[in-house]
Amino acid sequence: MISLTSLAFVSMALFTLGAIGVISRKNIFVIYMSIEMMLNGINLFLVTFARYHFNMDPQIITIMVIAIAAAEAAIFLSVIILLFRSKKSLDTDIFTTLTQGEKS
Amino acid sequence: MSTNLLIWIILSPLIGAILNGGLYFYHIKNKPVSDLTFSLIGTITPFISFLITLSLFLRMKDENIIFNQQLFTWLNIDKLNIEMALLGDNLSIFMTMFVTFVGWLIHIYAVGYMKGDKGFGKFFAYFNLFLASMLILVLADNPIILFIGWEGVGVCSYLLIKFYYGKKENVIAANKAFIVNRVGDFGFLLGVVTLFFAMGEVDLSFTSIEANLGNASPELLSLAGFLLFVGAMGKSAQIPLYVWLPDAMAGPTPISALIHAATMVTAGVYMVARFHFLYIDLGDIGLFIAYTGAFSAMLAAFIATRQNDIKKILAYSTMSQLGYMFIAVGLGFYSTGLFHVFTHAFFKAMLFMGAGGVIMALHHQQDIFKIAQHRASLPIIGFTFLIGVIAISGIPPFSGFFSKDAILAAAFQEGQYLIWGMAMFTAFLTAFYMFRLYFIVFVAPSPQRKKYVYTPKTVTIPLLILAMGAIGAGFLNLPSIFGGHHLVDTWLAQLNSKTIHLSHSTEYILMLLSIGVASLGIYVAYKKYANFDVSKPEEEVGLIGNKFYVDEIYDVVFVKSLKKVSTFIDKVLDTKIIDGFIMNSSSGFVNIGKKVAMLQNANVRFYAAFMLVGMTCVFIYLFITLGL
Amino acid sequence: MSSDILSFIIFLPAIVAFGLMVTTRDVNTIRNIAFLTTTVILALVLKIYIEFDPSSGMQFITNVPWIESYGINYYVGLDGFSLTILAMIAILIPTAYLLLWEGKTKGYWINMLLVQAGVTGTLLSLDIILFYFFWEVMLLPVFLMIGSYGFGDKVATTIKVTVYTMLGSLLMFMAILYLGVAYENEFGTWSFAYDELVKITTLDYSARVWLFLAFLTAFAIKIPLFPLHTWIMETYKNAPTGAVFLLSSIMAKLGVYAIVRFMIPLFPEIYVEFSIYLVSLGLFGLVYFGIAAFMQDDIKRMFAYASASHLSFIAAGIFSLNEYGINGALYLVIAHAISTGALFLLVGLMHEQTGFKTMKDLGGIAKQAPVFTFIFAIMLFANIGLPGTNGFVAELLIIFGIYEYNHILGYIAATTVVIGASYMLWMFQKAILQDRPEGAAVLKMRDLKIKEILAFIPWVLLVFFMGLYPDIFIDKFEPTVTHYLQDILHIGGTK
Amino acid sequence: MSEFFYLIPAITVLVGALVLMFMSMYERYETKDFIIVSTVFLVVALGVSLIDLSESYSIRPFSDLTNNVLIFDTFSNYFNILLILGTLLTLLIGEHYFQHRSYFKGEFFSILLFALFGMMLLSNANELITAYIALEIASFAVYIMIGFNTENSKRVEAIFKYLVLGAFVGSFYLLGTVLVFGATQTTNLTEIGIYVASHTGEDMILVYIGLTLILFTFLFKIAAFPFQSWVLDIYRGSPMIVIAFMASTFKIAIFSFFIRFIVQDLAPIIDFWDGIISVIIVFTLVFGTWLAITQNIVKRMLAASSIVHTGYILLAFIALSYEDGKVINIDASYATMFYLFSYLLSALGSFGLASHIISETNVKVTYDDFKGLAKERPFLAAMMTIFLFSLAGIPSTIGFIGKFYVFTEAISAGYTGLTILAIMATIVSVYYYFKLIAMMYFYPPKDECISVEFNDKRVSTYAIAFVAILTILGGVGSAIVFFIPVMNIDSLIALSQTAVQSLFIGK
Repeated sequence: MISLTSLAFVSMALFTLGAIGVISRKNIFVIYMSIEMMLNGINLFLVTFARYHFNMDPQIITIMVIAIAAAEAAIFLSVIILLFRSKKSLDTDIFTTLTQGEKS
Repeated sequence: MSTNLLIWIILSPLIGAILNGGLYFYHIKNKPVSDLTFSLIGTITPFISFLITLSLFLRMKDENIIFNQQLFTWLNIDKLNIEMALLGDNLSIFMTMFVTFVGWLIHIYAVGYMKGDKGFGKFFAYFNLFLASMLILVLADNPIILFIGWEGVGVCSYLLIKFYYGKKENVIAANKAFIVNRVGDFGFLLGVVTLFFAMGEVDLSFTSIEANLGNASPELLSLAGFLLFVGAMGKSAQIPLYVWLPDAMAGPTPISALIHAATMVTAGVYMVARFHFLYIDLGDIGLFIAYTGAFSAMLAAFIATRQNDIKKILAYSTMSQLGYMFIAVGLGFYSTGLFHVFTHAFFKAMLFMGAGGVIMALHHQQDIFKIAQHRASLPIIGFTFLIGVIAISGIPPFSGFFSKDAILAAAFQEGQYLIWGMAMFTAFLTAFYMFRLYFIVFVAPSPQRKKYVYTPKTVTIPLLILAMGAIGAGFLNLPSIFGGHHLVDTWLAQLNSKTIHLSHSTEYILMLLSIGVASLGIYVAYKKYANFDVSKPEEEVGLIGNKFYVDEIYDVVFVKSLKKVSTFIDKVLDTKIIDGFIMNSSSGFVNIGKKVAMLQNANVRFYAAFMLVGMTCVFIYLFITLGL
Repeated sequence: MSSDILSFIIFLPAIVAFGLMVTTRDVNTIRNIAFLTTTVILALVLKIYIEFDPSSGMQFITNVPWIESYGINYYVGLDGFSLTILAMIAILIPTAYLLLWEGKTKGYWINMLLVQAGVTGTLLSLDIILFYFFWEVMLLPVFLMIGSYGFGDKVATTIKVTVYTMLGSLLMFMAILYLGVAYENEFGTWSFAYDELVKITTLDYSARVWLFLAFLTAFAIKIPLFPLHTWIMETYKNAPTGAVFLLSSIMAKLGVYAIVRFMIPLFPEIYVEFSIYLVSLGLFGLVYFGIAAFMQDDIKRMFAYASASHLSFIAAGIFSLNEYGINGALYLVIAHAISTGALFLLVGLMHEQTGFKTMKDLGGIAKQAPVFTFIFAIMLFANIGLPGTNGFVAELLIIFGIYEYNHILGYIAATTVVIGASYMLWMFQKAILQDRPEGAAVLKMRDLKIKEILAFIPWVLLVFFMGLYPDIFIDKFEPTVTHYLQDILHIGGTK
Repeated sequence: MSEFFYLIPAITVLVGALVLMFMSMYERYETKDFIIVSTVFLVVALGVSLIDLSESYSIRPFSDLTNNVLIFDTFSNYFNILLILGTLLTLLIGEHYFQHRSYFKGEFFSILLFALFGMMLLSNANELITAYIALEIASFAVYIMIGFNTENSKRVEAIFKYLVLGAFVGSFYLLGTVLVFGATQTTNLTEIGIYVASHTGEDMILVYIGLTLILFTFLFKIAAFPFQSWVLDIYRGSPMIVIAFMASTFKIAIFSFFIRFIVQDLAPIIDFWDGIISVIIVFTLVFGTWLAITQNIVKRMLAASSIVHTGYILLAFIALSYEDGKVINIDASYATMFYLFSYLLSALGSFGLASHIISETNVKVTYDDFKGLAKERPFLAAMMTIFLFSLAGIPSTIGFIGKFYVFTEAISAGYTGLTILAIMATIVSVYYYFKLIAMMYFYPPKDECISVEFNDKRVSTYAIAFVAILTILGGVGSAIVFFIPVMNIDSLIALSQTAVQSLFIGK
């Protein structure tokens, strides 16, 4: 059977890729997907532990995480729509108006 | 033996001062007060103190006792115990006598002199105040109280010099006088402090100081003696602190000048005599004093020969006479010195009054040559002035001769031939410049004919009284060779000062010498000035004419440099360096903040990266600590 | 009740101030009520002054818990030191009111009241946290006054002085907390009462030095001592008369007081070790500021330097730690408060009248305002320590004290006689006496009103009475000083 | 049914949220009505939780049903009260603002209550995933509240950032949970505590790593150093009133959970993170100060200063440490809680007052806009001054007492150096707070900033005044004015003591 280490490695790899994606990609959609990827990495990890410890709790937690991710998705997508409506673009680097400067 | 009258000697002029001051404010604020009121208050109060003094004097003479009045404990901290006490021993009563008397005459004189002046009332307020402080000085029983009077006369002189404060020069002169005096006071205070601790913190009254001198180490004592004398230098206008005296003549012509000359400046001599028990054992300090006196006398005499301002000449002559007094007290002949103080008070007062009369007659003209050009006929003034001039030049039988001659003899007897020589030379100069003054002002042929000018009685009467004093005062201390009994010396026996015990022959020779020197001076003056063409006056030029440039040097050394330092501190040290450091460091902090704030570039990816870096660092630390 | 009288004195002005703040907007009513309050306080203080018994220590004590969980108490009381300064404050303030009478706004008077509450509290509090509390509170109204009614670049000045003083007081705060913790570690209970904190023994040398320095910084800024003085010049120059009066005559003195009350008793041996430097620092300040004052043109700025000079002298007297020095310093605290306060008020009046406060523009005042000039002169001579005025007694004693402490320094100390006189007299000549240059129009300057003259009379009397009969005043606090030296510091003092 | 009694506050809030949700379906309700309704619910919740304020208890209701994921004790109750109070005051202060903004519809208030519910749940949570869910409920609600005005692009950008970063960090929290589970096979705090107490060395490595990851979320939410970046931008972009809510309540909620976690369960290993947190404190203080002095927009300045305040709180937080079987310097936790309370008042006051001022117009954003406020509206200016004093820790305000406690505890725990740094930060903070005061008092008003009509006789003003009075009373206490008995500072401390003690019940 596959060792814990390898599974853990895979999930951590997913997680790390997600993290790197968040900071490296410009497109907001991709950023969102990277975050989802991190969550999935976590899910995988949870399941791994469930398998390893023969314990059902992580499965439930996984489902909860997925639910939370879904809720997140709802807000995220709406925000993305709003962002696109305001600037007609999804490039993160142009959403940098909140510095010192003109009044709101 | 104590009496409550002593305090009234001081209080009566003080009350006079307060009354006059109050009345003056009433005068300027509400409705005018007549000059008569002011003058009455002003003149009667000194007279009262004179009478009291006289009565005390007589009692002392009969019962020979000393008066001593304990008023209250002025200050009592730890071991420092200062009583507000007055001491009326022979010395102080002697001093009080002529201070009150001459002071009283001056007051009367002032009534005539200041007539019609706007500040009439104010003037008398100051004047009485001055007399009061002078009396505190004289009657004080311990140096601290003495110092109160000491500074009091300083302030009064300040006030009188700046009497016409509208003019900048007057005020500057007043400041100069006050500050130079403060320099002296600096010494005086330290002298007292040093004495106090040197003697092991004992009670500070003169008697206890005298009693406890033994506790102190000689070094500290001579230090204290020196410091006290620094105070005397300031008050009595000796080298190097004399510069204020000539400028002090800016006061209301010439009365404040008279104050300085006849009364206040003698405070230094008096103080040294007060501390005779201290100086008697300090030979070298005494010698130092004597030399300072000799040099001051000569320097002043030199300068006086080239001055054209009548008051300045008299001021310098005062300084030179003070030099004589210091020679005497320095060498331990306290009574002799005080005797000169005594006589000097009379003739110098008279000279100043005469000068004042002249100036008054010519509408505040002070340049002797201008005075000569349009001269007025002032018979009484002229006569009395001549007496004064003779007296100061030391021609017998006028008072100046006896006192001055005693000093010369003393210097000779002590073997201080250098001092003696200088004093002799000064005597020559004195005779010369005094007669120069006299000849130019009264004798030298004048272009236009004299017109008679009336001089008020209040001016002339005091003059005549003083003239008698100037003539007769000398006989009070007639040396034994003339069958005299040294009345003053015996009266001041408490000072146990040295006495002259030269062989009669030497004394005669010395007298003849001094008379000769004086008459030589008179002769030279006569030759040069008796019929001097006053239309082309002498310029105040050359080293002497410019008073040896001492004022200029002081100005550069002290005033200018001080101003430079002050500007440097204000403009550079504080503003640029200290404050600059604080301000720059704070602004530097803010600038770093501005740089740091760049990290807030509002880019979400950057923020995430920032966090990630932070987390990584934490994890590196974590792995190290966990040893993975 | 007699124990609560102090609290009454402290809080009456504050309560009145808040009451006035919300009730009325009419300046005259506010001013009159405020003045009434100060006079009431003056009466109470005089009552205390008479009842006070010099021979016994702390009196009129109130001590109730405030924050029990940290042993902080509302602990007030007074002894000779505080009594003297309390009397001084109480006497000074009403006169100041009369001098500032015209043309002030509502906030001005309310701030004055609040300041009075603050300073009184600072003066009387014996719990060090309470002390810190008032110490900070008393500053805020002054800042408001400077910022609102000041001249020139007032805001920058305000911010600067705020941060500057906060720097000091927060460092002191740190030190206070450290002491409190040390006390808790040693005795197991919390307490911040000054007479408890002195019992701490466990602190090691370096810690004590640091704490000492922290306290010193706070007080040195307030006094100010060299080199922490750079805030005062601009402040005094730009601040309104009232604020300058409060800062120079009262708050600076509180710095000195705090040194006596808290700093030295807390770290006696550290103090004794450093005293030579501190005395020298004070004397250096005396000379340094004195020289700096010499060339000032702006009178208020010059007074800033002048009072810095005097206060350094006072500090030197305190630091010399013997009967003469401390008594003299306390005496000079009062003398200087009176003279400088009067001078500041008079200069403020002159500034209001003529619109000038620079010497080169002024002149010829004496001709138009003789009474003004008269009082100005008296205060000026008191300020330079003329014999017969209270200034002289104080300076004499301080010179004695410093001389006893160290002969050489004693000689330096005596220079005050010369330094003070020079710049003051030059100022007097340029600004007041001599006429303005030819052609310059005569300044219009009214003389003092009868009200103002009456206000000054007590001060003038004090100046001379304290100068001619100092003993009765000194007897009020001299026993405290003796007790202080012997029982608290266990040094010096023999009687 | 006594167990149910303790649930009432939370449930009331939840029900209130739902009711408002339903109300918002109907057009005929005014904003006013929503405010009233929500106020009613909050007041009820507050009242109920105030009943058993001082008694010490700790129960796990319906443990068979909830499986011990929730715990109700005096501690959580204390925090609930603070949270409800904060929300209530936010509502009342914002009343003016809400009515001046057309876009605040009914949902907003239900979301507000949802956020509150999430936070309360967080303070009750006794299990990591439950805590996570509660946290997310609160966060999502706040996201929505921030971006409620979808027309304004700034708002949108603000949520976007908050959302991305929050989710990003949240995933780390989950990862941490996973790792902890991997080691301990449980996510229940109590059991984790038991595991921690009984294991050492190799077994703990995963726990340490996991807990560190969880710590990151904690630091992110309270905006400590490496995670502070979001604060300025989010505050800048959000409506003032929402900031007031976030600033005052969110920190408290987070701390409620973590104090519980640390003191109750992780006591044996708390000293493990001292090194890390000390470094973080240093950076937080310095960095926050630097940011604060350079801002010229008041919102951003207050945001930056909130970073500095985080530093102060952490200072008390690390003062907690563990020795032979029990937590020592337990007082530090009281200090933390007191400081949280004081910060709640000051932040709520300052932000709320700012929101009240700008509610008519959009001005009063930068320092300059505050010029002359004292002349225009003296009482508001006075209250603003009080709040700023409290933030700066000037005596006679509650902020001073808070700082006093925090610093004292830090020193007695031996963190003298850090305390000195904090003092320095305070000194600088005086500068940027007083700058605002100077603006208000020492300058004439700018014409374009004079808001035409306003009447200060309204709920929000009174609410602000109430907060101001609390701030003063908290600083003065009863003894200074000892002849007028009022709120005593000690009673607050006593409350937090009982609260913390209740954590140890049943151990």
